[in-house]
Order: sequence, then C-alpha cells, then structure tokens
Amino acid sequence: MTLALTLFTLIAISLGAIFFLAGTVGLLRFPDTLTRLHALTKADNLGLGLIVLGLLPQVDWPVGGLKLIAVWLVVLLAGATVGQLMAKAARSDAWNGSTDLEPPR
Amino acid sequence: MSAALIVDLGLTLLILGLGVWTVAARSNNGAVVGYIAYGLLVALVWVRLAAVDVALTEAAIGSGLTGLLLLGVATRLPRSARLTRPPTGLGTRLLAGFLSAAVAGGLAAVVLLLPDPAPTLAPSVAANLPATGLGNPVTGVLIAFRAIDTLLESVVLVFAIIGVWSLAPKDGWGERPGWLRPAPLGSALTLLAQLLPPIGILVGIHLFWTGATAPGGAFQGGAVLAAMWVLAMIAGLARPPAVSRRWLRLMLVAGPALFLTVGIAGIWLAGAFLAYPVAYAKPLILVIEAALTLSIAAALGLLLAGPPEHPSAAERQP
Amino acid sequence: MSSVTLFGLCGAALVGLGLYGLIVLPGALRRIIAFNLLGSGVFLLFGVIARRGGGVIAGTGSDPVPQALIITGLVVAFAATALAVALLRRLLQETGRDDWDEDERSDR
Amino acid sequence: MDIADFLLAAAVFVLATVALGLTRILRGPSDVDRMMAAQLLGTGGVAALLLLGVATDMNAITDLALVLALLAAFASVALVADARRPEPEPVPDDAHPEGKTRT
Amino acid sequence: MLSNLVAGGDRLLVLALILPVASLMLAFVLGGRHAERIALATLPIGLAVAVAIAAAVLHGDAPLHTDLGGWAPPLGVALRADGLSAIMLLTTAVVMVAVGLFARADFQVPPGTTESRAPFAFWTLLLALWAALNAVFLGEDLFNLYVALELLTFAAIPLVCLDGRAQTLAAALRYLVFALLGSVLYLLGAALLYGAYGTLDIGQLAARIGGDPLEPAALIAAALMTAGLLAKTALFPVHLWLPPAHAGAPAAASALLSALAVKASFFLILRIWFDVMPELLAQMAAQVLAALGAAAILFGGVLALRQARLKMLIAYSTIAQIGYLFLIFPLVASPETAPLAELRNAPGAWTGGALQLVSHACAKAAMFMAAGLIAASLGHDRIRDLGGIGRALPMTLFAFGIAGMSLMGLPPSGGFMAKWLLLLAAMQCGQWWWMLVILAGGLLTGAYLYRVLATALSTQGPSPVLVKPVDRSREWVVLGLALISVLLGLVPLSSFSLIQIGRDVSGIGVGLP
Repeated sequence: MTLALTLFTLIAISLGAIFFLAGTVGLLRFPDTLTRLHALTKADNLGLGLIVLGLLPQVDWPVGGLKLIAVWLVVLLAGATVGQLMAKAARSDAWNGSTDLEPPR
Repeated sequence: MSAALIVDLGLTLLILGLGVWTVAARSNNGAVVGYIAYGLLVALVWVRLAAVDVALTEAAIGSGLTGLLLLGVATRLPRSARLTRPPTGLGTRLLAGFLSAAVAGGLAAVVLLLPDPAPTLAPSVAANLPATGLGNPVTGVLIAFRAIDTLLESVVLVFAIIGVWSLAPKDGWGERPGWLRPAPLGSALTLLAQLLPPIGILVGIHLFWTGATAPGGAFQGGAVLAAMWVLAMIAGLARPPAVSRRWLRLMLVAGPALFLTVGIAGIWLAGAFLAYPVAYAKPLILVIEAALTLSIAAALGLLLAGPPEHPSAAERQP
Repeated sequence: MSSVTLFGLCGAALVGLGLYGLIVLPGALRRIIAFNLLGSGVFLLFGVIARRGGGVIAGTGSDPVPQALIITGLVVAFAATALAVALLRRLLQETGRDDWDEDERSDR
Repeated sequence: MDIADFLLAAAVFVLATVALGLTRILRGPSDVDRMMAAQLLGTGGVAALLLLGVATDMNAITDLALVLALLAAFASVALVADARRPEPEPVPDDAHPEGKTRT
Repeated sequence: MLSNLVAGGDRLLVLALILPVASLMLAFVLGGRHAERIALATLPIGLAVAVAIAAAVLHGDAPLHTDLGGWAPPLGVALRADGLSAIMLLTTAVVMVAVGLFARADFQVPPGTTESRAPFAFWTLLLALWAALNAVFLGEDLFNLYVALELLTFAAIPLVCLDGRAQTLAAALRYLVFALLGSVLYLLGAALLYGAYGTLDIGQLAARIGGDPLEPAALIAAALMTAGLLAKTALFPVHLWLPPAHAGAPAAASALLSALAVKASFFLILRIWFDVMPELLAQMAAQVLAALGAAAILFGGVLALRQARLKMLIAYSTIAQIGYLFLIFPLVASPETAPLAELRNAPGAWTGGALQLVSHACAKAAMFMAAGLIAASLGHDRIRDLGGIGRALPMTLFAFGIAGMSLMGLPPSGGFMAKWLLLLAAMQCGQWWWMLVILAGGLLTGAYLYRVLATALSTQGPSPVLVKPVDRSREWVVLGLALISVLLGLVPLSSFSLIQIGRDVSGIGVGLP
C-alpha cells in the first residue's frame, strides 16, 4: 500500500469523523427542529460518505468495495427520503400531539 | 482499565440509559424511538460479544421490524393515552421495584459466580461440523444439531400468522391485511421504495447464501427480505396479498414443510428423524435454508401487515 | 472486571428494568416494550454465557449453541410482539382503550 | 500507530459523538427530534461498524453494517410514513377520561 | 406385536410430534371445509399413536427415548416418554377427540362461503395446540421445551378471543402478557443452567447437578423457571388472567384451555423439581409450592361460590383444582413418605397427583362443554336463571353433575381416588394440615356445585325457554368424557403402574380402598 493512499484514508476518515461531530453539535445546539434536521442530514451523509471514501483503498475489490458503496447508497437514499418526510412531519400537525410541550391533562 | 473496557462501559451505560428512558418516557412515541435506538446499540454489543450471527438478527428483527410494529400502534393510540396516566400506586411501585432489584441482584451474583472455566459445547460443535458440510457453526447448530428447535420455531411463525389472522374484524376474512394501507405519499418515499428493495433483496439473498460458511442464514436473510417487502407495501408499490390466496399459504409453510419432509426422509436415508445422509448433507441443508428464508420473509412481512380487513374498514377505523 | 462480566451485569440490570416496567407501567404498549427489554436482557445474559464458553476453548469466538438459541429466541419474541400488538390494535379498534385493566372495570 | 488502530480509534470517536447526540432523545421536544437522534445513531453505528470491519478484516461486520443501514432506514421511513396519518377519533364510550383511576 | 411397538418406540415419539404439525400445515394450506376434515381425520390417528406409546411404555416397562437427527445430547436434542408422559399424551388425545367431535356444530363453514374466520382458526389451532402439548410432554431438552411452551402460547391465545368481543380481546391480551413473562423467565433459567452445567438435556443436568455442590446459578434458575411456569399455570397468586380468558372463550376452546393448556406448564414444574433439581432443594420448595396450592384451593373455591355466571364459576373451579396438583410436592418429596423400598412402587401421592391431572382434565372439559350447551340453549349462562334446566336438558345436566362429582372427590370417581391417595399420603407422612385443605376444598367444591345443581334441578317455576334445541350427539360426547373421569375411579389401582414407569419416585404404599 502506498503512502499516498494511506494518507488519503487518514484524511478522509478524519474529515468524516469531524462531520459526524458537526452533525451532533448541530442536533444539540440548533434552535428548532427544521434547522436541526437540515444540519443533521447533511452532516451525517457527508460524514459517512467520507468514511466510506477513506475505506475504499483499504478493502478487497470488487466485493468489499461494492459493499461499502452499497452501504453509502442505502444511507444516502434513506437519509434524503427520511429528511424530506421528517421536514414535512415537523411542519404538519400530525406530530404536535406527541410533543412534550402539550400540557398534561 | 483497557481502552476496550472503557468503550464497553460506555456502551453499557448508553444501553441502560436508553432502557430507563423507554420505561420512564412520558410519550409513547418517545419510548418507541428510544427502543429503536436501544436495539441498534444492542446489535453493537453482540459484535463485542463475538456473536455476529446474533448481531445480524438483532439489527434486522430486534430493532428494525420490532420498531415498525411498535410504532404502528404507538401512533394510533388515542391522544389521552399518549401521556402518562395516573401512575401505579406507590405501594405497587415499591413492591415491583424491590422484586425487580432482587431479581437483578440475584442475576448479577450469578454472573459473577458462573463457573470457571465455563462449560461449553463449542469444541463438540467444531468436531461434528464437518459431517454437515457447513462452515458456520451457528448454522450447523440451527439446521443440524438442534434442527428440531428450528423446525418448531418456523412452525411458531405459522401459528403466529394464524393467531394474527384470527383477529380479523367482522367481514375481514379472506381480504387483504389492513395495517399497511398506504396513505397518499410524496414522490420521495416512492422513489426510495423503488430503489432500496433491489439492494435489499440482494443483501437478503447474500445473507442466506453466506450463512452456510459465514455469519448469516435463513432468519437474517428472511428478515431483510421481509423489510423490503413491507417497505414496498408502505409506499403503495405492492399490496398485501389476500389471506385466502393459496400460493401465499403455500409460501408460508414451504420452509417448515420441506424441512419436515427431509427430516422424515432421514429416518430411512440416514437412520434418524432430521438426520441428513452425509453425502448430501450440504445441498439438502441449502435447499431447506432457501425454503425457510422464503417462508420466514413471508411470515415476518405478514405479521407486520396485520389481520385481514374489509376494504371499507379503512374509512371506519383508524 | 472484564467486558464480558460488564455485559453480564448489564443484562441482569435490563432484566430487572424490564420486569419493573412490565409490572408498573400503565398501558399495554408500554408493557409490550418492557417485555422486549426484559427479553433482550435475557438474551444478553445468554450471550455472555456463550462468550465465556467460546473464550475458554478457542481463545476467541463464542459458543455457537447459545448463539443459535438466541437467534431462535429473537424470532419467537418478535412473533410474540406481533401477536400482542395485533391484539392491542384490535382492542383499540373495538373500544378505544389501550389496556386490559380498564376493560375489566367497565365489565362491572 | 498502524492503520487498523487508527480505524478503531475513528470508530470509537464516531460512536462517542453520536452517542452524545442521544441526549436529544431525552430533551425532545418533538418526536421528530428524537427520531433524528436515533437516525444519527444509526448512521454513526454503520460508520463505526464499517471502520471496525475493515480494521479487523471481518467481512461479516461489513454485512452487519449493510443490514443495519437497510433496517435503520426502514424504521425511520416507517415512523414518518405512519405519523402522517390522521389521529383516530376518540371512541364515544371513552368520553370521561378524567374520571379514570387505575385499580 | 407389542414387542414391535417397543422396538419402534422412538419412531412413535417422532410421529406423535410431527403428526399434528403436518396436519396443521395441510389444513392451513387447504383451508375452508378441508381444515375441519383434516382435523377430524387426525383425531383417531393421534389417539392411536398415543395409545401405542402408552402400550409400548407399559409393555417395555421402560421409558421410550430417541435422539433426534442422530445427535446425542448435549449437542443434540432428545425426546423421551416415561409413564407420566404417556398418560398425559393419552389424556390429551382423548380430550382432543371429544372436543373435536363436540366442536363440529360450532365451527362449521356457513353454507355459501368457501372459508370463514372462526372455523379456520379453530381447527388449525386445535391441531396447533395438540402439537404444542405433545412437544411439551415429549421434550427432554430445556430449550426445546421453551419452544414447545411458546408453541402452546401461540396456539392458546387466539382461542381465547375467537368470538372477537372486546372483553375476550382484553382477556387474551392479558393472558398473552402473563404467558410471555412466564416463558421468558423460564428461558432465563434454562440459559443459567446451560451456563453452569453446559447442557440442556434434563437427564444430563440431573446427573451433573446431583454430582456437584449446587451452583448458585442452579438455585436462581430453578426459582425463575418455577415462577415463570407458575404464571402460566395460573397458580394463586398469579391466577388473575385465567378466569376471564377461560370463561370468555367459546366452550370447546375453554375445554381445551382449562383441561390441557394449564397442565403443560404444571408438567414442566414437576419435571424441574423431580427430574432436574436435587432432592434436598426440592423438599424446601415443596412446602412453598404446596402452600400456594392450598391457598389456591381455598381462594378459588370461595371465589367460585361468588360467581354469577356458570362459565366463570367453572373457570374459578379450575384455579382451585390446580391447587390440588401442587400438594403432590411435599407428599412425594418428603423422606418420611418412602421409608421402605418395596413401598415405592405402590400407588401413593404420585399416582394421586397423576390421577388428579387426568380426571380433572376429563371432568373440566366435560363441564365447560356442558356449560356451553346450556348457554347455547338458553342464550345465557347466568346461574340465577338456570331454573328448570334439569328438565329441559337432563342429559347435559347429568353429565355436568357427574363431572362435578369427580371434582368434589365423591366416590367412586377418579377425582375421589386422586384426593383419597393425596389424603392418605398426607396422613402417613404426618402432614395433617394438607388433609384439612383437601377436605375443605372438597366442601367448597360441593357448595359451589350445589348452587348450580340446586337451581338447575328446581322444579318450581316454568320450564325455561330454549332459544336453540340441543344436539343429542353433542350431549353424548360430553357425557362420555364425564363418565371417563368417573370410571377412572373404578379401575384397579394396580393398573396405574404405568404412571411410575421411568422414574424412581418415592411413593407411599397405601392399602387399596
């Protein structure tokens, strides 16, 4: 394995990890549901993408590599869909009945 | 303290924290979401316990499918039931707390006092595994050494289907299961339900196939296939089949029936019920596993689809 | 203390927690969840037993017999949860209630 | 430090980070927030498993990551798809919830 | 021919296990009217298999045993049938046949439809329940038995709410939660035993537990498993789920649940304490179990007296009758009961307990079915309004009465013999307090049955209006089953040697009454 590839792995994975951190910070610090959602979906998809990217040089091809890409695709697809649906849900009334903000009976 | 122990300690604390949350949460949805997260973490613990086969099952069934099942009812509870009602009386809670603490304490003591070296069947399994032609010892136990448990368990799923179907409301019999009736949905979900299943089906088949030599098998593969089917049903791309369909029932019993047939044949071909003739052990096991995967996928999917309902029930009922 | 023991204690605590929830919680849904917690504690304890058995002989790995039993148990627990949820949803449809106790009182 | 150690350290870091996010489950306030935390945990768990699988060279762990990704996606979709349905109407004979006390 | 049976005994065990499973799957696929036909066709075959197993055990004078898949325990799983298993298999088959014949009228596919819900569910679940019970009675592996228990749960619960009413749904849900708690505690115990001894096979466990100083795990495991099984058996004080579940189910289903389903978990308690745990520990547990049993006898009897509905009364009677079963523990386990080896094979508390299992199964199934006939004919089952039913349904009431005689323990019934043997055993080992309980229980049973019979036989008032004529052939089935529970008392005790085959049970010898 060449040094360049190893270096690439190190950098990509470190970046990916930082994106996860950013996503978490966003989830914890942002003021309302929608902004948290946007921060989160971007951060975790990018984070996972970078980690997959960084791992690609480290695995056997084609099976190992394709599996990694499949994981990323699945998460990307699901993340995009769920993000959209969650945004809709957060805006609609359907979930307000289940927030803690509703006063108890 | 080693690094691994610190990680495991963190994992344990998280799991216990989420466990407490699912018991203590005020909102039902919150408890269910907590349980889903809990299931994800438990799957990681199984990896730490060197039980990847179990981790796969937990990830697929314990967290994913159970999560959907629980959500299906949590979101339908009437508003009044969503918030905590007057709690159980203090006396009951104290008693329950005492009892639970005693049980937990007793178990903790047992954990600390388990015999050392631990008794194990691992060498015995390893010694006899070659006779089955399999490489994955867990599959060997499931399909050969303790085949009867697996056979009866696949029958349990048929029982469960009968049980759930028998709850069909009036006029429901013979119709399609009613829980997954899709609401009108946006294009995003439709797209996902078109793109995800091809990947999922590949993964499911891969898990079944690889189960002979590596972690995986009929249950894990079947669970993933079931999830994909249910996803298609939620998105309205597939409708749950009517329970009166003959092919559906055949599919549900195909696995156990084939397992049973091969088992009976074993009485004459290999000298005992559920024994395999050595020369044909592996192909026979693979065929059984394939049929089981199919039946398990069908059964799990239908358990999530609920009892049959008359189409007009959609308007009448939640 | 080893990681395996730690997870064993975690399993013991989960059993206690699940039991407590099963007795105390109002509403059938919450009891069903508590039952699942209890079950997962039991499986975890069994997994710890498997891990100990695997570690002794092979150095790594886990005794495959309990693993197979846990897998069986997980599937059975799912089927049980499905049946319980089905009963609860039908009860909800018929009466709007989410617990058997309330129904019992209305009988009287 | 060899590359496997680095991958393991990264796995632990990611896991610890997303675990921190789980406090959203406690804080809510809405269930969408909670689901986001669970989703982040799912993605983080998948990332950690991929890292672990490559670090220990175990293909089965990568398979597990794949299953986890599929099923976590499935659970989130199910949640949101379900949540958009209308609330069930309270049943008439349950009309006096205030009077309820548990036996 | 008999020696052929013994030689083929291992295959008989397999057959007993897979026959109902195979029938069930066939019935499930074909559905419609075929479900009923397949179930009915299975009844005589299943009965024949059970008879053959009993004959093979009796003739061979040894338990039957087979290793499934050719893998010997601890790696593999074995099936085993000793005398008690054979008796339970036989009882199950007899009750199944009776209930199957009885249920035909209730669970027919209505004309004009190809399949309907209740008949499909009932006939498949009948076979399912049979499969589960046979698996419990034949199991020799603790985890295999866990799966069998779960099979039983899944078969029993839907039977409770076959009619779909809200009350029965609630009862089924409650039953399910109790049953699941029970199974999971049982599983936990099995896991701990595996962790301590490395096997799940009952025979091997007994040898390993007996050979070493007791592991703490074994103690906790026994407690957990017993607690779990008690919840499933509905022993006082974890009986709450039983009355609404058993009383709410359709009559045929109630008969199956009350006569057989609760016996399965009791059977496992017996196996744990007599076949797995060392005797010393068993003696300590015995007093606790019997005390709970005594409480159940009294409590169940008093509550049965206070019920307004006939089926509820019968359900509470089940709680009391289950209590008797638990009196076996101190009377068999006590060292005083078996001072002499030659007395060991004489009928004693063990035989009495087994007789109670069998006679209660037959009597209770008959009573629930009789109550079902009464309820169907009158359109209700309020005890207060049963006046004159004795004139309208004399045969049904007669069957109810003689089944009740067996429950009360009046001679010459099977119930009398069971309670008599328990009484004598209690006397001989000086545990007179159990005698008081048995006698008080008999009085309570007499009182609540008198309440029913006195009303039903009263000659005052007009004859009741029957909303539906009663089917004579169904009355015969009920009567037949009730007669069996009585006739058990007329069979010479020496012929019960089957019960003791395969176990070194310390039974006390008593003079034949």
